[in-house]
Amino acid sequence: MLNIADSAAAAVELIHDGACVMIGGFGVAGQPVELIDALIEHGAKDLTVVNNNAGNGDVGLAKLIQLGRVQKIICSFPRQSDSWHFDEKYRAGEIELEVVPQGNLAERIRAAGAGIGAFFTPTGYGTSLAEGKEVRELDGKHQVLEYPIHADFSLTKAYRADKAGNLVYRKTARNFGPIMAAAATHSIVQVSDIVERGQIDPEVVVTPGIYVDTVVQINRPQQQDPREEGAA
Amino acid sequence: MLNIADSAAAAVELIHDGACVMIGGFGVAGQPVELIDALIEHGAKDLTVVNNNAGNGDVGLAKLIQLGRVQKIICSFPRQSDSWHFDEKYRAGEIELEVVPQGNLAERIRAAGAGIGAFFTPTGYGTSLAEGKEVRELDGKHQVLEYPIHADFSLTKAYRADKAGNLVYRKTARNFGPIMAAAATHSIVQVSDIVERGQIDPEVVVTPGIYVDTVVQINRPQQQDPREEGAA
Amino acid sequence: MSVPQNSDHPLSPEELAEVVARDIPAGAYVNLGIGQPTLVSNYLSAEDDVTLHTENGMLGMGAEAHGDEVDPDLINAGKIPVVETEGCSYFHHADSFAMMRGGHLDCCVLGAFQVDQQGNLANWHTGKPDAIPAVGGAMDLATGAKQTFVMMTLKTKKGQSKLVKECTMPLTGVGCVSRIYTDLGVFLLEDGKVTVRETFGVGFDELAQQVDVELTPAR
Amino acid sequence: MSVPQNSDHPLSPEELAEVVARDIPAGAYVNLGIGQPTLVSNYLSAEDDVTLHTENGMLGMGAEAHGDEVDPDLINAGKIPVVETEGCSYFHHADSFAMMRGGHLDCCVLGAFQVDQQGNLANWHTGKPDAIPAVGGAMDLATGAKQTFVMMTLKTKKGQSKLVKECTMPLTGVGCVSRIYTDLGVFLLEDGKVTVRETFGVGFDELAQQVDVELTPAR
Repeated sequence: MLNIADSAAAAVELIHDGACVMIGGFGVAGQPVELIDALIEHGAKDLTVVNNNAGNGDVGLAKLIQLGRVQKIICSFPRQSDSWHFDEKYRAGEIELEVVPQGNLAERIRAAGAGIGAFFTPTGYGTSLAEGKEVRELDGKHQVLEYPIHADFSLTKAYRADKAGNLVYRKTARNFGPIMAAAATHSIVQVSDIVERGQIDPEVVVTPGIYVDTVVQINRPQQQDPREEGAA
Repeated sequence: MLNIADSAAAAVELIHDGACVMIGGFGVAGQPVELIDALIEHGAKDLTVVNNNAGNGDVGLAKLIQLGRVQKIICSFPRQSDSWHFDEKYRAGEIELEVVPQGNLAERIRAAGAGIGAFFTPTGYGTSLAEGKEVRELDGKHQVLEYPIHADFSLTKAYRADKAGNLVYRKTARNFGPIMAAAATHSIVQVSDIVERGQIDPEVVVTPGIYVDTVVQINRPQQQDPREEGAA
Repeated sequence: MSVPQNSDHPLSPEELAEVVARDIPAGAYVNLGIGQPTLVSNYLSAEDDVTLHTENGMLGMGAEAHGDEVDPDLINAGKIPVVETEGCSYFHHADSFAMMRGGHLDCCVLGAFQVDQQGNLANWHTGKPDAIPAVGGAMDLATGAKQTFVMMTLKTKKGQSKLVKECTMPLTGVGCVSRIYTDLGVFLLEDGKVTVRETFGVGFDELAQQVDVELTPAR
Repeated sequence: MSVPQNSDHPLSPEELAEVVARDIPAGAYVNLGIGQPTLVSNYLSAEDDVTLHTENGMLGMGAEAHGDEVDPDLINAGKIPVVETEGCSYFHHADSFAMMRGGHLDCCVLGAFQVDQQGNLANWHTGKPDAIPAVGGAMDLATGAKQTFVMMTLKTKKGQSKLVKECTMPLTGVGCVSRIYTDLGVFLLEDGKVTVRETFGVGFDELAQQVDVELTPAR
C-alpha cells in the first residue's frame, strides 16, 4: 500500500547502512535533489549507489561521496569536469567503481524489475568493459552476457502521483525513473503534486502504482540550470 | 518515413510468401480485423504467424489457417472451443505449432525489438515446454534460456496515429501492439484516426513513430462482441 | 489434534472464495486466475484496497461489465468485458508479464488439476496424448507472484485427491504453490511438508485418510 | 585515379557537417553524438524530414533552447537544453536504448579518437593508465544503429592520422564504422578495405601518403 511521507526525511528513513540505492536523473533532469539531501542528512553509510554519473560539484551525490558514505558506485559516466569528489576518492582507493555502458546499465536495471536472470547484449563486445564476460554469437553478432542490477531502494523524481501511486513524468526527466522504481525493493519517489485516484488518465500512466512504495510531495523542487552541470 | 496506405489491401501488399507475420490482439481487443481480411485476400502463403491464439470461428486468422496459408503458428493458447480449423490442420499434420508461455512470448517479441540476443527467464522451468532448453540457476531460481522472435511484418491495431507514426491505443487493446510493431522489420498498423503531427501529446505516445512503417485508417473497425469468442 | 473444523459442511466455491479473500492482505496486488479464483473478487471490499491485475495489460481491473458498460477494448484475461476502477492503469503485454515475472504481485490465486507436496503445480494440460497443448499465461502466473495460492475442490469428480505425493500430469511450475484452498480444508506447503490449517465439513483424521500425502496438523 | 577533389581547402567542421547532412536519407532516424556531430543538425532542412534521437529518452529532438525556452526537464544527451519538434515523443532509458540496440536508428554520427580499417572504433578512453574510465552511451551508439558514421579531423593535433591499421586505444565497438567523414576526405569501409569517395583540399595521392592504411580510390 502506498506510503505518503510527510517529508523527504521521513521518506528515506528506512535506508540502512550497506544498502544498494539507485538514484534517478540524467543531468539535472529527473534528479531527486531533495531525496538525496535527505539521504545525506539521514546518515546511512557503506552504500552502493547506482546512477548515470558520479556526482557533480559539491552537492547531492557528490556530497554523499565526499562524506565517505558511498562504498561503490555503478554508473556509465563518472568522469566529468566537476566530479572532483569522486575523482579524489577513486584515486585514493576509497571508492569502488563499476563502469557500465549506459544502455547496458538501463537494460540491467530493467531486467531486475522484470525478473530476467541474465541477457545477451551486443553492446560492449570486444571492449575492455566486457573482459572476462561470457560471449556468444547470436543473430549474427557477438553478444555479452549481462546480469540484472537489483537495489534495496530507489530515489527518483516524477512530476505527479495519484494516491494509487501511479506516476507521470515530464519530458526527458523520465529517463531512469520508471526502471529504477521497478528494480528496487522499496522505491521512493518525490513528486511536485499528489492527486486523488482517477485524476491521472489510466492510458497515460508511465509507472503503475505497483512499483511505488513511498511518495513525498516537494512543491517547488530545486533545479539547477542545466548549463551549470558538466557534459556527458 | 511513414507510409500512409489508402486501403488495408495496399497496406499489406508487400507481404510475401514464406513471411513471418505477427498479428496483434488478445481476444477481440486489438485485433486488426481489416488487415487480416486484407491478408486473406492478398494470397500470401507458407506464412509463419505469431499470435496469442490460433484463430476463432471461421473468420480472420481461423480463415487464413483453413485456407492452408499458415505453415507454422507460434502462440500461447491454440486450444479454444471454436478453434476448429486449427485443430483440424494440426491433427492432419498440416500446421506446425510452437506453444510458448504467454509471458515468454511477450518477452521474446520484446527482445527482438530491443536487440537482445537471448535471455534467461524462470517461466517454464521444469515443464515440458522447456525440454531440451538450456537452464541456469540465477538469482536463486532455475531459469531457461529463450531467444527473440523476429518477424518480417506485424499487423496490429491502434486507436490513433499522427503523421509521424506515433501511436496511442485504447485500454486493453494495447496488449501485443507496441512490442510487435518494434519486433517486425515492417510494421503495419490500422488505426481509427490519423491526425497531424503535434496532435498527440509527446508524453502519452505509446509507440514512437520509429517503429511504424505503414498505417491505414479504418474508420469503423469491425469488432465482435467479446462474449462471442471462446475463453483463454 | 488441534486443527479447527470451521464448517459443518464442505465449502461451496463461494464460501471458499470468501476464505481466500480474508487471507489477502490489505493493499495487496493480486492476480485471480480464470474459473473459481475469479469468485474471490466478490468478497474483497473497498477497504481492503486490493488491486487486481489482469495479464492482458491492466492494474486496477474492476467488476464484470454489463449492458452499456461493455467496451470491446476492455476485457480481462478470460476475455470477459470488465470495467475500470479509479486509479487503474494500462500497459502492454511485455510490461504486464514483466510485472508478474519480476515478483511485484503479492499473490496469485489459481485453479489446479493436481498439486503435490513439493508445491509443484499441474494446471495446464491433462497429459492426454491427443490433447492440443495450450498454456496461455498459466506458467507465468504460477512462478511470478510472491505467493501462489491454489483454489480447487480437493477431489476430482471421480473422487481422487488432487493433492498428491507427486504430480503425474504435466507440470505448470516447480515448487511454486505455498497454499491450497479446498472445499474440505486449507493446506500450507513448506519444504515438502503439508500442514492442515483448518478443515470444512470433515475432521482432521478423516481428511488425512482421504489424501495419500502425510498431513501435519497446524499447532 | 578518379577520386573527385571537392574542395580547394580542408573542410571546416561546419562544411563537413553539411557534407554529412547531405548523405542522410530523407525520413531517416538519426542520433548525433556529442561534439562535432551535433553540427550536422544545422544542415538538415524540414523537407529532409529527419528525426533526431537523443538517448536520454526522446525522438524528435529540436534545436538548442535559448532564453525562455529553457526547460530544465528537457535536455539532450550532452545535457544542453533543447526544444521539442512537432511529432516528438518521450520514453524511459531502457526503451530508448532498446530503440538503439534493436537497430531502429538508420544512422548514428560519432566523433572518434581512432578508427581502423576493420571499422573498429576507439572514442571513449584515451587508454592513459590514470584516466578514470567513463563510457556513457558511446558503446551503445557505436553498435546499435544500422550505420555508424564517424566525423572527425583526419589527424590529431600532433599530425598523426586517426585512421589506422589497427586501433591502439581501447575499443568502443568492433567493426561498427562504415564511413568516416574528415576534413581531408570521406572514407568508406568495407571488409577491411578503405575506399576514398572524395577529398578536400588535397589530392588522392597526397592523401594516401599521409595515412598508414592502404587506400583505394572510388571507381
